[in-house]
Amino acid sequence: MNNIEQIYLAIVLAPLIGSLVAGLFGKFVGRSGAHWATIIGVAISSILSMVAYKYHMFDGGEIYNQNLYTWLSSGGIDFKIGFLIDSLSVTMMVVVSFVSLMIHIYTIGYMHEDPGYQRFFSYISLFTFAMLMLVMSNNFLQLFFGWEAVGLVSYLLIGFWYKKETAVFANMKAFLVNRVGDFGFLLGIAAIVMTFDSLDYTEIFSNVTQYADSTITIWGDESWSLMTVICICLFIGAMGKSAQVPLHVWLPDSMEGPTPISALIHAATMVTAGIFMVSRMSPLFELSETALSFILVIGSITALFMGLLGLVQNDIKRVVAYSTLSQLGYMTVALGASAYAAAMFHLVTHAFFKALLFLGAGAVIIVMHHEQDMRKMGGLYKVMPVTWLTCLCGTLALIGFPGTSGFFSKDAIIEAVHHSTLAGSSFAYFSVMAGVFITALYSFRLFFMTFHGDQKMDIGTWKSMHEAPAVVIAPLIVLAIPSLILGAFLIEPMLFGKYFDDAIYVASTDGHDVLARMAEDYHGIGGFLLHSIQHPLVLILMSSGFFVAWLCYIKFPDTPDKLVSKIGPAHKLLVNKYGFDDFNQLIFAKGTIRLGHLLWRIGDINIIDGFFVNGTARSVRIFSSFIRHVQSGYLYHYAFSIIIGLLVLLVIFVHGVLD
Amino acid sequence: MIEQIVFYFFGGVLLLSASMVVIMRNPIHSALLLVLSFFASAAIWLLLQAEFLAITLVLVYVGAVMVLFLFVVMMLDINLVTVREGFTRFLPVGITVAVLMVAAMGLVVSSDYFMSDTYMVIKSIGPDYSNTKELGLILYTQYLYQFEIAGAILLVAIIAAISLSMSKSKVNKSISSEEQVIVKKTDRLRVIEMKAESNIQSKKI
Amino acid sequence: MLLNNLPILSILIYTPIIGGVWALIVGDRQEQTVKYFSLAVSIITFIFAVILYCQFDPSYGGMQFIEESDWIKAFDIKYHLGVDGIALPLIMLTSFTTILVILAAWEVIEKHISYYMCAFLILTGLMNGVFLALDAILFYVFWEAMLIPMFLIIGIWGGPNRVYATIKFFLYTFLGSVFMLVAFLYLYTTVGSFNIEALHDAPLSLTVQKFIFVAFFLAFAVKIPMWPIHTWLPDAHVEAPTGGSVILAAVMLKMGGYGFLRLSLPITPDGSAYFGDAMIVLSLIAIVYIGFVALVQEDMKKLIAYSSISHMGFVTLGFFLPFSIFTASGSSSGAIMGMEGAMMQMISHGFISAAMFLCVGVMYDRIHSRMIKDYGGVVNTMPYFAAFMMLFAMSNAGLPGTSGFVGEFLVILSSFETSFWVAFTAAITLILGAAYTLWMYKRVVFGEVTSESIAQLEDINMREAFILFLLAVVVLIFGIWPEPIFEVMHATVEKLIEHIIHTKIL
Amino acid sequence: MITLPEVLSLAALLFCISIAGIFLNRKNVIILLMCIELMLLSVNMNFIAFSHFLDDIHGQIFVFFILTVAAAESAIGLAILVVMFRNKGSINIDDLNSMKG
Amino acid sequence: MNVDLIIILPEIILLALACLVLMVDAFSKDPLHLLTYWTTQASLLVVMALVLFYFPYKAQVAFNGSFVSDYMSAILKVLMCGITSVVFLYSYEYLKEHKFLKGEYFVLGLFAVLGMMIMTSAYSLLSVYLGLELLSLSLYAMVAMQRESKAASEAAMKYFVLGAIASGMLLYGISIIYGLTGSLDLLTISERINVDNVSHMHLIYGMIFLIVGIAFKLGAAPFHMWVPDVYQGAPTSVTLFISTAPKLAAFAMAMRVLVDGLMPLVSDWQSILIILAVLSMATGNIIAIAQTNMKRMLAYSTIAHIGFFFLGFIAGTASGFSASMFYIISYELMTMGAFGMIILLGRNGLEADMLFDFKGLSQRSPWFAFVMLCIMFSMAGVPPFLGFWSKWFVLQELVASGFVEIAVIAVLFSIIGVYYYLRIIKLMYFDEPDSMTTIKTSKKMHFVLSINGILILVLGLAPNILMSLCLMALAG
Repeated sequence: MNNIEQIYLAIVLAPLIGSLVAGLFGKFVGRSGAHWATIIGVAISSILSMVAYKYHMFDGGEIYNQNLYTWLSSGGIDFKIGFLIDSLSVTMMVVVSFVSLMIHIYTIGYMHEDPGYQRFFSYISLFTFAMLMLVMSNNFLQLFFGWEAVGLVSYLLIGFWYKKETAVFANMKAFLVNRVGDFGFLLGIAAIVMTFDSLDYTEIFSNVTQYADSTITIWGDESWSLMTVICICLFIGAMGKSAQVPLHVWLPDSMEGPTPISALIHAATMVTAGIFMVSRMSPLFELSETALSFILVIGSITALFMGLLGLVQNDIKRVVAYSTLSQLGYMTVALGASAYAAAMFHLVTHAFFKALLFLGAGAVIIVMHHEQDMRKMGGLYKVMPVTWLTCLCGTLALIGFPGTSGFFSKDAIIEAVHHSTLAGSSFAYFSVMAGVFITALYSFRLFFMTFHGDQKMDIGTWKSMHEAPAVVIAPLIVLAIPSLILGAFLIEPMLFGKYFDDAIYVASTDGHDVLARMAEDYHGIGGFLLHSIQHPLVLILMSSGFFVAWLCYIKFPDTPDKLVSKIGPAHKLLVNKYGFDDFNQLIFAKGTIRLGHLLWRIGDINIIDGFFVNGTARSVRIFSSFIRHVQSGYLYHYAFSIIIGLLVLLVIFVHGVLD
Repeated sequence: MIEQIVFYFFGGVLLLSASMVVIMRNPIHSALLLVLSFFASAAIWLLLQAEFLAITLVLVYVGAVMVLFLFVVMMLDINLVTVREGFTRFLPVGITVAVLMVAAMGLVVSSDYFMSDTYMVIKSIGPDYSNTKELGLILYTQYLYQFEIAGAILLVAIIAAISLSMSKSKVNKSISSEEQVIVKKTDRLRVIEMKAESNIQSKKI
Repeated sequence: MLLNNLPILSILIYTPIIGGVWALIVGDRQEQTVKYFSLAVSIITFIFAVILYCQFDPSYGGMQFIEESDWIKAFDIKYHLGVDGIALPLIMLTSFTTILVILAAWEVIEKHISYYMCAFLILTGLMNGVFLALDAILFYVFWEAMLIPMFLIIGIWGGPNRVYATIKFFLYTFLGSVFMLVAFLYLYTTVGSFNIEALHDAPLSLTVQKFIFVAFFLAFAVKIPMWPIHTWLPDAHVEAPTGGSVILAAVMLKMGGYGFLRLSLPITPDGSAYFGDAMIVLSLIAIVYIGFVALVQEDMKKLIAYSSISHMGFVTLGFFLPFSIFTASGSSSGAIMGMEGAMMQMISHGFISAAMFLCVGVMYDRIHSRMIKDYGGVVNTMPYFAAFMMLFAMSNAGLPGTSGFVGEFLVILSSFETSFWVAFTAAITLILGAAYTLWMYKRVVFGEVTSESIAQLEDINMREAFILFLLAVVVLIFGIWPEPIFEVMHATVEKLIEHIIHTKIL
Repeated sequence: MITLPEVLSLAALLFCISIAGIFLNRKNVIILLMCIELMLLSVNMNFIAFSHFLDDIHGQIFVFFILTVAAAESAIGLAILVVMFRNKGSINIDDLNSMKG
Repeated sequence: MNVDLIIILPEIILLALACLVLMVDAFSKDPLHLLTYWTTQASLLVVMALVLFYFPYKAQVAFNGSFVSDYMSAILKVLMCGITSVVFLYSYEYLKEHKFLKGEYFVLGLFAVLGMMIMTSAYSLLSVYLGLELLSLSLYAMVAMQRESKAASEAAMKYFVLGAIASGMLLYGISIIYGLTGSLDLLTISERINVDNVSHMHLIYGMIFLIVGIAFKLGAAPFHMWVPDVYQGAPTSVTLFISTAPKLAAFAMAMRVLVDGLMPLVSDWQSILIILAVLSMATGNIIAIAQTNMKRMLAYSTIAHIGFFFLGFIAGTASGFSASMFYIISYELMTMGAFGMIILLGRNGLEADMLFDFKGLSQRSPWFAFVMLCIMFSMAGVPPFLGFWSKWFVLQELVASGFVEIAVIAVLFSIIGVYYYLRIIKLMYFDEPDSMTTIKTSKKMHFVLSINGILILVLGLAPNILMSLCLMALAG
């Protein structure tokens, strides 16, 4: 394939063109024009991605690593824009463009009545472009470009309904919290530039070992491992984008945006950019156990505690959002355990089933006339069976029901953590295990509250209900299939095969190569399934989660309320989301503003302007109006001043008083 | 010796009368005391062999300038009662400064430097010496230029004095019926545009 | 070719000045003529700047297109012009901005349009003069003369508190620059020349360098402005008419930066090194402190003004990093990166701040308020405007893909080479910059329509759209492909770095 | 024999008296004019003394000119005084304070 | 003797012409005194032409060394005549408008010019003194000439008394110097100080009195007290006159006395002048801020300018003195314009000398506002106007002589100064006028004032010529 470069270019540019058409000429092309332009664009890129995937994964295509143009060169370093296409990026490309395509289609139905129709299509196409740029990048600069660009689109989309005060608040919050992550990310990039004098992945990776033992002085005389500093800085970036504690606070709020983008950006693709990035940087991360432990701990905290929050949410989208957080935690844990492939695997499967769940939730929301509170739903399976079914698929995948995609990916992570010997791995193991129970619990809580039980909406709404339109249903079905079966196909090559060999590097030292350890025990899918039955702890946790949900929401619907009154403080803690938001609001938002006021009022206005600038001016003026009275108008004073002047000169210069 | 006695006597008179000029409440007294001090200094100048100038001082100053002073004092008819509240509050400071001034100047001029040989070249002069002649000789030769300037200065003084003090007001104060008839409103009434309160505004600048 | 023989630098200076004088002569009676004429003049100037760019030889680091003739023979003061890679982008920026300013004034300025055009055109000429002058006294003359039109612009067409602002502006900048004059005079007595290039090469003792550096510092730090001598800027910006703010932010602040590069660093390299750390600290304070202050501003223009100060902190940071980078690593690549980044930051800030001020101007023209609280939900009535402003806000926050990112990025990269904490502090702007810009954007543009006057807003007209579009294109192009600017700087910056790392102490 | 310092001191004292007269006198402008005459007198004394002790006639020439100028000066001074009196009806120094500050 | 007369021909002719003007005025009945006026102007032109015609390409001494004609004197004389001519042009308009047109005004003016020329050429202390008195007496009379004005007579009285004191001081100083050196001739004095073993302390004693006299004439602090009152009280035309040409003469006097005569004491008078300069700049600039009367403000600004002017002397080099000369010349161009503006604004016998009279001038008369703008920025020392170069020049020389600290102090005070100049511009441009009455003026006045303003700008763009002229004047 000689024209592979054109194909890659087409993959990124097609959505961009679509986006520009819909955005700049939205009025001109009209609604259908806008969605056709963007869908065609994304479809092209989706198909071509698959072509590239095939070329790369099946036809044994070479790794493609070429620069497009020099962004700038300065100080002997060339900053370039270019593509690196290997197994990792090509996988991401397929996932991104495919999910995006589904969401484009779904949007036709979902945003049907919205006045900002064209704008929406423009944004999501732009997002696709940015995300593809991110994953296809061959250097940190472009990665950062894509990184920020997806952040921008996320910002735009969360605030899509700009009249909604909560939406515009949420989008700013999302952007700022992401900026905190970027702050670390940028420092990491700076450290890399300082160390390697380059931003090119391959160049960096080929030189990485010689800096394994380098140190850097940061605080006092204590020297830190350079790689640890770099990795932690980079990971802070990932924490922002992939919403790890404590930078997770933006993700639940981002649900203020329209549901399709919750599915696309805040579940399937953008939030996994951090996971992708760490996987991409595996040669670096492998050199710092400290950083890996850090990742492990952060990931496990996210996985466990964010899942808990899902239990108390009533907003259908927020439950899914917390579930996303928790799942991202799982992926991060995998990263920390050096099981990058497992993280990627879960990323892929999660992309499908989480997009599915979100779209399902979206379908429900459409049908409910934009009501998102689960307490007002119930019994929906009767009116929307297809949605019910697809959501069931998604839920099963999410909880890791044996055989579904989620089962494989999640089990792989649990196993990997189990094998890990890094500091913090035992805590991580506990977290992911507990997470299984919680996942099952909140997933079925959502499922039962929405689709089963009594209809709690008013009768008028109930009567008008019907299954969602075809454009909404079709993507659900299309996504449900991979949610169910993809894992079985991918687990062997991805985790234990040579799938990622050209992209991910895992140190062969003990404690790192957990997947290799797992590979020793791996004997086909059947074996994997069998293994989970033989060691049924996971299954038991999962089914008990399901059972508890059934008890609380189907069998004895009043249990939750009773429970709440029993464990009041704990419930409150959960409802308050552990106080993160309050803390941020108080310390960061209010504190910053107070500090700003302080610096402005005291520093600028009072001290610099008031005292020094105007103060000087004022004192000169006061002095002037005072000293002018020396000019009294009286002749004898004038004469006196002459004499005094004379006398002083005589005394100084003749009598030499000063000498 | 006799020279010194004469010098100190007239010096004393000079200083005393000069002080009295300053202190006297009545300007006429001051003027007369000024005349006295001129006489005293003329005497000292005679001691210093400046005969022509001594005579000139008496003639010109006492004869002309002081008379002018007196004339003006009389002419202006100054209210003598108010003319004397003078030196009160300011006096101590003033005296201090004056004393300091005396000290500052006296220390310099009374130094022995002025007793050096440079200042001891007084030649003995013969009886046929004429100070006036000597002055005249160089005044009209070497100092011709300056002499002309002095002339110009006097001319300026004349012009200035005349133009300042000559009153151009009409001598005749009778009424002209002719003018009364043809007078117009604009001759008597002038409308001036004045800004109200502009003083206050200006303070804001 | 005919163009080769033209004194193109003089043309760049005198075309606008003569145009300005002509505009004044034509007067207010022929308003339309004056407008079109001024526009033509500014476009012609820009065309000449483009020609200059095209003919510029980027591989040569020294002065090009030199013009030299006697001015004051007794003191060897020359009319001496030249352009290098540092001045060239700034010349481009100046002449480009003038076009915008003149377009922006089109219907907005009702009072004495011919004076207005005259002031701006003359200002442009003088600013070009500053960037081109190679004689210290010529430089100073342009430098100070520039204050006059600006003083009038703020004073005549400014807001309610304009008198305070403009006098403060004038005195502040005048204060700084007179010390520069004394420094020039001192240099003349020691070196015997006002030729800036000769001053570059003259050896000076460390003590002398320190004093001269401080004198230069006062001049340039006020202009750029650095903390804590920045307070004239918010006032001046707030009170200035839109065009004035644009020129002030886009070009005038750059003079300070240019001064550092042209005079401080090369003439007193050891003095600069001596004060290098202090300068870095001041820059960092500017970045962070001012960031916080910007956050709480209630007046949009003031907010942007403060954000300018914060952004200019990157410029000074970039300029003074090289010394510590040498001490830390001994390599010059980081130093070059920092300095070029700072240059880029100047250029890009020129476009972005101009755009931001124009945006505020657009709103101000409609509602006559600059207070954030008077706005809200502007997007509902002015969607196109909101889109443009979003772009500029994002570039103000340093979003990659816009020109605002490039400079900050390079400076942060380079600052990491001195110390982690310098980079850390500088990078805080990533958060703060986004915070104050977006928070303002949110309050002004997003949300429900908050008042009757907002509901009656009309979206931007063709003229405004054209101006903003031009800027948007520039901001995006230089964000996506900044190499054209860097290309012309490399040789000069490398030469400069080479120059300043060598001590001048004999 | 009179010595030079004696004469100079006398002149200096006279000078100081005239100066003191100018700034101590609070009321009468005429006395100011007289003080000025005294001042010139002291200067003349200096010149004559120097002329005598240096045996140099030029000093006396200077005095001659000073006398001339002083006469002219007092003429103009008195003329101004007259103008002032006509305007203000007073020759008090304290009334000369309409301009100050 | 013949040669001598040729050398002083301009002075002789001027004296003769002044007498002629006096006669013309005495016998002409013209209430507008047109003939007097034009004769005066013609006289000045003739004298100017004569000076140029007999331009002294090398220094010529006449009258036993009491008169010198050199580059400096010739240039200064031409300038004096030129400036006086412009001043008379403004004065004529002013006097006509304020209804006290008198022939004596011009006669006295011519005598004053004569006095200045004598001072400029004086090579002996006696000539200095006589020239000074001729000038001063004329000026006293001119100030008092508006006989109905209380302020004018008060100003005249103050000016006279203080001037007389200063003359007394000067004379005392001359007497001491004479006593120490035995000569009145400046060259001889300088020689004897160098050669003979003259007591340094006594020399300084005498010199201080001399400097007080000079400083008084220039209006340097603390001998400046007369300046504001006289500037304010005198009729504007006289203020204009006092503030222009006589300053050139005072400069010449300072040059003759301090440089030609007392150059051996340079280090001493430098330190004295430093004190005076700093005090003047401080007093002038600071008090000017509080003023509301334009003439008074300009008076304080003059004091400040004189402080700056001294800086050139402090430098103590030939080019330093050139700088001072340049400074004083440019100062006069500016101050002439400024007072010209006040005259221009005054109408119907009303003086327009308050600051608020300038309010909104840019709307009443854009052109004159622009001229005033140039003048004010020039006074503030902002390039590209002439005032910048004058400041630059003195600072340049000051720094070259190693007085960097003084230069720094000077620029600091000049910043304070900028404030009150800006205030005028603020009034003219940023404020609304109280009334929109248009400014009527004669064509002549319009023309000359415009030239004045343009000159400030043009000389600011090309200061080369004037600068070389000043350098040449003092090159020796």
